Amino acid sequence: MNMSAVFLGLALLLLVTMAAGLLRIIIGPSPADRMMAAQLLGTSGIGVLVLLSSALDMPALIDVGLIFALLAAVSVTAFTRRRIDQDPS
Amino acid sequence: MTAAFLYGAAGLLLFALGLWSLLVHEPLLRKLIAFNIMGSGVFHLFIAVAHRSDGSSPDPVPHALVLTGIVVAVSATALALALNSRLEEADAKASSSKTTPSGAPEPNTTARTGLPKPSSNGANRLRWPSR
Amino acid sequence: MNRDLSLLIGILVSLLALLLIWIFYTTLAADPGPRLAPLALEQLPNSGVSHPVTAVLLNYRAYDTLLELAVLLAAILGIWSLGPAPSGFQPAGPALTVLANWIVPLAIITGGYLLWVGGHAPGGAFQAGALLGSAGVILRLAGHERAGLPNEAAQRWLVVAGVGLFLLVGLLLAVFGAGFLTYPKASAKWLILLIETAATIAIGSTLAAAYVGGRPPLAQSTSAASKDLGA
Amino acid sequence: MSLLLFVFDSILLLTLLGLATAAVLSPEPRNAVMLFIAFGLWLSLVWARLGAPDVALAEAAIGAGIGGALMLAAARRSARRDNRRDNRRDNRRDNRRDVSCQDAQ
Repeated sequence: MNMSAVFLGLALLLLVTMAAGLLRIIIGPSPADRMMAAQLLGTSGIGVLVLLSSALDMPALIDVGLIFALLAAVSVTAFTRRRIDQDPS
Repeated sequence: MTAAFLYGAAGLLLFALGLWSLLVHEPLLRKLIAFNIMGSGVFHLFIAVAHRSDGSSPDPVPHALVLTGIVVAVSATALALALNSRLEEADAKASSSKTTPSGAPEPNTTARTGLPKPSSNGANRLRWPSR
Repeated sequence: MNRDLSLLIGILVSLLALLLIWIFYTTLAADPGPRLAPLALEQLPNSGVSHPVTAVLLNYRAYDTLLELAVLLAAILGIWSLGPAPSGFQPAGPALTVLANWIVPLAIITGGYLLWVGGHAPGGAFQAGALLGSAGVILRLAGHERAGLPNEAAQRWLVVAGVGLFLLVGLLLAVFGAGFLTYPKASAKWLILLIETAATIAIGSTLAAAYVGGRPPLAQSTSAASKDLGA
Repeated sequence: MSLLLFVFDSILLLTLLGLATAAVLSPEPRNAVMLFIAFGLWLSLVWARLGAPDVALAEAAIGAGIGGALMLAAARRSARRDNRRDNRRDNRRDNRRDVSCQDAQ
């Protein structure tokens, strides 16, 4: 059994857990639940990317994971910020 | 062959889903999401056609086309959202001058006459249904 | 929209999807015709870069990229012509300030890395520009009204930098070289890097300005004065 | 290996299509936008799987960064306006009810 198959199997496992987390985005009662679920999926997505980069032998996929890690905060910040003329609600 | 067909067929399904939503749903934001999903379907097809299952390096030409396509799609989305926010502003201005202070019995017939009709008509169609 | 009509449209669209999938299947099953890929890979040593996608974007199909930058310029001009930008965000609290202080320089460094690496590995002007644009988004969310961009006059220069430099190089090559955007082999690498740098700056500032969503707000001190002048 | 890849492909594509359907069918603007952001994440996994790291990089930078932020801003605006309009309509309905009550009396 070679290493890339092991990595691919692990990526598959992570993908299944991501699919389970997806349910929280679809049914999650409040918008905050959905946002948190999206953040969680982003983190597991980085894991899948790193595993795929070993399994498919594409080192550039690590850069994709790097960008995800760097920009993970953007959407959650955009979700919480209020404008100047807007009452906090 | 199999992977290319699977991903290409999924891209075509995404395209059809986006097209359906674009035609059926009225609010502009939903139309924009549908439009972006439609575009993703097309990108899917391109990348699937470029993919080689025998492990050789994929065709770079569709990749470059999709790369430009993604940036153009996001700039078009930004322009559409800016247009939408102007329309909403105009709509809010119109409706704030339309609504009489609370307590007036018939807000509909008293103040509507002074308003330019087309703008209020056009703005109504962009609203999100409140359901 | 009533229910029957949307159902009808749904049926029609799914028929269209089935037709398209059938066409796609038969096309894939048929014998593949000649592709552009072998030609692109074969000419790679002459293109000045060793990554095929960058070679396609900036050498073989440089017209596409030039016109794509023109589309971005048209979009930002459209956004600016709609009027002044909406109000900015409330000033950031301590956590967000620290976050922005860390992420923005990191995003700029990563953008520079992607730009440089684009010559021989995946990366390039678009990815770097998108990353710079996202850094602008973070700055605006943290309370910076112009998303980290300079004043309006300088922003106009930044936004046209990509198309301007691209056209300038193309025209110079047309006059003194082999033809419009036909790079001489010796200097191709540096010309491509120059154009890509300008394109990165243009794409980044265009996307950040598009997020601001209107004509750039004036600096705080002058805005009151200009309002007086306008009135 | 190829069977593993096939299972990976089918799970990826099924969840992708499910996400797109949910995003398209969701009537609430903010939910639709968040589903769309997750859709962008899934899409960049697809590009990674198909051997297009350039496209995956661009999709990651745009989908997670500027695209999501743009759409979230628009969605919040429309959600707020809907609230306002609902309040206004409720007020109007109350007024009308008051009037009809007076008429009945």
